[in-house]
Amino acid sequence: MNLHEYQSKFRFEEFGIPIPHGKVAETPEEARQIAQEVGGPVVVKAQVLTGGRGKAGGVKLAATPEEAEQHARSILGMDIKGHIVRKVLVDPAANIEQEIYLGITNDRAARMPVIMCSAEGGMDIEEVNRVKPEAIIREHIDPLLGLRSYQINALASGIELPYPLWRQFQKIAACLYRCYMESDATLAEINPLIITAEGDLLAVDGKMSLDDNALFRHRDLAALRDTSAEPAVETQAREAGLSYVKLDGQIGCMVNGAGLAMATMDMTSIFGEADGIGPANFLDIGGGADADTVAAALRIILADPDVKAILLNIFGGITRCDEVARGVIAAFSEVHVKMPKVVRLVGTNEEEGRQLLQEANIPDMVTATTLSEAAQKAVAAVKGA
Amino acid sequence: MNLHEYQSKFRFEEFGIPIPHGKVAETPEEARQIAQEVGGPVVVKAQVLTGGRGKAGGVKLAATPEEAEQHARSILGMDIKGHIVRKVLVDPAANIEQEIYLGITNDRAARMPVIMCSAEGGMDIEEVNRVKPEAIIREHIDPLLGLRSYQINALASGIELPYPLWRQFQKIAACLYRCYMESDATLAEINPLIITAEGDLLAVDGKMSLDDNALFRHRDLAALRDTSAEPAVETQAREAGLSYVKLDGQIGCMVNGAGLAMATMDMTSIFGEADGIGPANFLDIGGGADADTVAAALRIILADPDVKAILLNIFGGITRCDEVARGVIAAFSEVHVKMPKVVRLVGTNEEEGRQLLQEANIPDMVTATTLSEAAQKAVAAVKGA
Amino acid sequence: MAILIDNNTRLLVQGMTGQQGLFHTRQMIAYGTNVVGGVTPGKGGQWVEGKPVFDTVRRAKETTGANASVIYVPAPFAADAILEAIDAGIELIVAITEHIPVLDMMRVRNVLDRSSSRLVGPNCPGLLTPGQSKVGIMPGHIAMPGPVGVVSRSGTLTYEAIYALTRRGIGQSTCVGIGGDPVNGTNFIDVLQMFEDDPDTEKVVLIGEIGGTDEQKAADFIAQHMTKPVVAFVAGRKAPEGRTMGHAGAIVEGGVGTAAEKIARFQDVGVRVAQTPEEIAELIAS
Amino acid sequence: MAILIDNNTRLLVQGMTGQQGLFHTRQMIAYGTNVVGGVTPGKGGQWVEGKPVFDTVRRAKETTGANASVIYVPAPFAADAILEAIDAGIELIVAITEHIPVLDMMRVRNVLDRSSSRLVGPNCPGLLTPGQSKVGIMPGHIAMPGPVGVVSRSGTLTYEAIYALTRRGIGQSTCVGIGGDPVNGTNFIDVLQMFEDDPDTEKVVLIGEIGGTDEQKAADFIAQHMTKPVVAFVAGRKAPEGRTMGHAGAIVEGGVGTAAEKIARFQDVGVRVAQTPEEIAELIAS
Repeated sequence: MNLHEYQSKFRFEEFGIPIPHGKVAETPEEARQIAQEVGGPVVVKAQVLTGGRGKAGGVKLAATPEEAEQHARSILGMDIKGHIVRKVLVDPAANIEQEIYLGITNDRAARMPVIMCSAEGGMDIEEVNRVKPEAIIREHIDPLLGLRSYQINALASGIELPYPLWRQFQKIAACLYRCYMESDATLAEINPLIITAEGDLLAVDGKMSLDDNALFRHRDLAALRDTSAEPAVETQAREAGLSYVKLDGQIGCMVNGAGLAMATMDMTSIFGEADGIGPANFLDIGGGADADTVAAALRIILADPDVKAILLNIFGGITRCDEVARGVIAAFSEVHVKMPKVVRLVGTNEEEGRQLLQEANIPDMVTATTLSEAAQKAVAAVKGA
Repeated sequence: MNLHEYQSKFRFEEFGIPIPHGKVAETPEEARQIAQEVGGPVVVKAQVLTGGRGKAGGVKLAATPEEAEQHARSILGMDIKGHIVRKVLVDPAANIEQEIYLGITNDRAARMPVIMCSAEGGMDIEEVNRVKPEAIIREHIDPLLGLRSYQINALASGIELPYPLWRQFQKIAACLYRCYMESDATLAEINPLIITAEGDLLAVDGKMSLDDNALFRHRDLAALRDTSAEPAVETQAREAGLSYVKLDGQIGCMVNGAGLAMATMDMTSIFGEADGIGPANFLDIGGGADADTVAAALRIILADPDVKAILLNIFGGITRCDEVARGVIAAFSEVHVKMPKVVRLVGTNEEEGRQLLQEANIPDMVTATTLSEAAQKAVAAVKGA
Repeated sequence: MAILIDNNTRLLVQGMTGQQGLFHTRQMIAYGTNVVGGVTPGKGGQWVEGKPVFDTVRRAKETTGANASVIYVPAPFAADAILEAIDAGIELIVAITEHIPVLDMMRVRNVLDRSSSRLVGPNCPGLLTPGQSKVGIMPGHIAMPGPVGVVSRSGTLTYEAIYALTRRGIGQSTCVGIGGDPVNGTNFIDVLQMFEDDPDTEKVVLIGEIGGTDEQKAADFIAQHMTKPVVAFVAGRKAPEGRTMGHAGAIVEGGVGTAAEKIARFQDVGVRVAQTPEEIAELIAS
Repeated sequence: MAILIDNNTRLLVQGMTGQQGLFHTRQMIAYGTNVVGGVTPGKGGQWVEGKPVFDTVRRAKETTGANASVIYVPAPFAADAILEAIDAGIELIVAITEHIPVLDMMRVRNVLDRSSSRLVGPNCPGLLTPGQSKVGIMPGHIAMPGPVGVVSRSGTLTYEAIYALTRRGIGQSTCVGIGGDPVNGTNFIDVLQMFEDDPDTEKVVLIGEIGGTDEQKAADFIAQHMTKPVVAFVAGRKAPEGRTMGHAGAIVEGGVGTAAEKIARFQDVGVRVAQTPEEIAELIAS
């Protein structure tokens, strides 16, 4: 789960990191009022969960409250890479002497968090990594020991930060780490962390991503999720505990397990390639899915107008085939679907599952034994439709 | 540094441990008022930094506010093992079903904290350890990993705590550990932690000791020190950064380093034994002591009326002999002392130190080369005095 | 002989009294696994499916002599359960639980590296040595004893591979699901080494997927240390970049971790790569 | 040969620019110690006493090839300094700083146990190999080269022992102050083993004190593993129970850790125990 800039920065501030004292506006009038309160020039910034807002004209400097209102009017409602801007952050403009990058993420290979710092702030860190990797100073953090003061010194030394700023930098890095750990974040970055003309450090832009698996212990953070920005099916899928990714084919796939869902995606793609047929989605109903989950998954697939056939591929381990069958029957009795359905049920309680499906007598349903067979039948069904 | 019961419990409460909602009184009238606010029977408890207050009559149950006032009147001003009672805690009386012990301390041999729990609450844990060691359940805590939930389960299981209380117990133990670590404690104990008739857990008595070396990062805790209860010389010694222990002999010792101070104490004791002569104190001026520290140390020694001779034993490593000499000269020029002085200066800058002392021409001073010689001369001086 | 589990495995079930735990305890017992007890804090002293339940793993181990543990504890408590098993000195710990927070697993991994326990998982289907012992959630009836070792990052794809082998009459020595989480206990290389050393294993099936570089490292290991033939399958050939495919481990980031890259590395070192799950069995047979 | 430090010791000074650090850096250089540089965060690039100063230990080690480090950093920052030296892979770390919080040292100890570094101290006078190298704060002029190893929990008592030996014309191989803190890096047994293995050491002096059980463990070790004669001295024979004598380690708790107990254990295993510091030299000479 990603946080908006303003959410990330407000979270940073809770942990003691200095940020510009701006506010969020949802209307141009609010933006004007905030600019008035702030006094002096402000920056009006689109709050969207995607990059590239600067190039899209989503960040503008305003000298007066009137100008702030005008900018907010032009930015609010803007479409940036499919995301509609519904909020702007109005921040006091800072006098920037230098821009620094400071971020923490998980290094999966090293199995520990890593803090990264670069004097090339403002740029995308992945871009810096490509162009000038030696400009990034990295320190791996033992998660049991925490970020140590000497490691922060190594960062400061590495980017040749002027010594009078080291004390502030120590505090900001330590606070960012605490924020990262106590939020169960997978990314917490300040970009840029600026040196102001007044000789202070200030986090003028920020970004946080959180571990969805850890949201159970962060109800306050979970409540920050902005579902207005994402497609409705993604919200539905998440709330049903499903993993769903929209693709551009015609076969609606419902599978248990990420690996098998990927293989199903691969197989339909490969067998359908010659005819321009492929998977309409990746959908993993997870382990131990019950009837309700399966019904919810089917509803999501059926909501996609591109879907011309359904492929249900269940290999039961923790998932019991009879439960899946019950879900399928419930879903089909709720929504009437004319399209062809290919069903493959193997594994725990497969006999009971097949029995149930047979008794339900669902129209246009064929069964398959192997994955290849199931994928081929689904492709054929789309061709024949 | 030890905290009073009320200070420990209020600290526990900050970390989420349930305690009786009592208050501290310094006068009988205050005690009456608190009892009135609390309503119902109360316990009036002497706040002293020593054990055995119960036997001494320092803890009394009062049915009415009037009775609370009477008890407070009798307890306030009481002398318990040399400690004058200046405060009482007035707590609502609890309905006790069972008493549990729960405490954390450092296990030096294992080099990690250990949490201990026993169904024999209310008793002194060292007494339980002597009489019935198997009644104490212990879990060592990896300081990097923290106290784990499963370890708390092991304690609950070990003392056969009724299952409905496990959730509360989990929280209390986890909070106690956080309190311990975030206070840099060397002891944090709840004794007893009671099961009330209402089926809740409640910390009715508590005790904390803090690591003096870590007080620099706990200014709020350092401010809790109650110097009214300790001898003035101990306060003076601590404030001057000295380690001072009063003994019952006649030779005032000033030494640098704990080991050498102990050896000096041993030598004077051994050489003086036949004549009933021995050290008046243990006093370690520490490493790198400067003139001010030495002067402060000398003042503390001279304040002791039992002292008949002074033995100054300095072996300079980090402590420089010339610095020590300057301190000695400063102290003697301030306070005129008629008694004999034995001085031994060896180590870093010993020549300069001896030179300075010689030039100062301090009366009744003799020098020594070895520790045995110095101790023998000091004993002889007391005999001759 | 097989690897990791066999007839000598004495299994504890952590979270035995929960719904999943109970269901799979019955399945494991039915398969013939020697389940010696369960652990559920607060339920110590009860009996479930004829097995004693304990409050703590340490007590359970002392009483039953267990040498392995399987964890069905819900995600919020699962890291603690793993740490408890490590602390109690359980030799083999199999964590089925999915959705454990990654920072929890980083802490676990840190402790694990200092211990003598082996962790398989989390977010894995467990282990199956056909005819001897089943630890986890694999459907036992699709497997049969034989000479092929199976190791996989994916749960249900493991079943596909076993299913395909069994349908062709090829049995398995041990099937190991290592799980799809980015931070876990046992990786491909660990298991490949065990199969290489196991006299009962003649050939190996490896099931990989997109994300990370574990398959590339496995390819290097195979080239340098394996004498037994390996057949691989890699899921996610058609996965779009930057989208997480079902679990945190399966994501192609900045062009790194693609199926094409992994397949190429396998082929470079002489590992044959199957195009469909069914082809796995064909390549093993040939 | 000596132990721990000699002519090949290339020393970093952490906290070189502080008052104590600077004073003792000069003393060490004057003694002949090969000080190769210093570390003070934020002062990297400066030169002090003709030695380069670095911001971090890692950089200092890379540049100077240091293999040892001595720490004069104030207590609030000392644990971090030790961890930095461990992280940088410094082989020998000598921490002079006293008053480090005990929880800090427990964390350090935990990390140290997983590393290949050796820590001596904290709260110790350091090491002295007469005529070769001096690391710490021992007054070098009281020592002379020779065949006796000295190991001690007490700072100034170490000097007493050295002083007594030298006055009798007996030189020292290496003098090691292990420090008086309850949680530290190196204990008696570690050093006794090194002296046992060192061909330049013929006899050993051990200086103990009240508190804990390290002397008892040393006695057991001597009985089982030492062939070289050991003379001991134990401070605090007249210490009252329950009062801390100067530092957290020196306290007799509930009758445990008394000098009498320790002396008896030494005598039981044939270690001669001196009554005065001067007697140490007499017993060694005899």
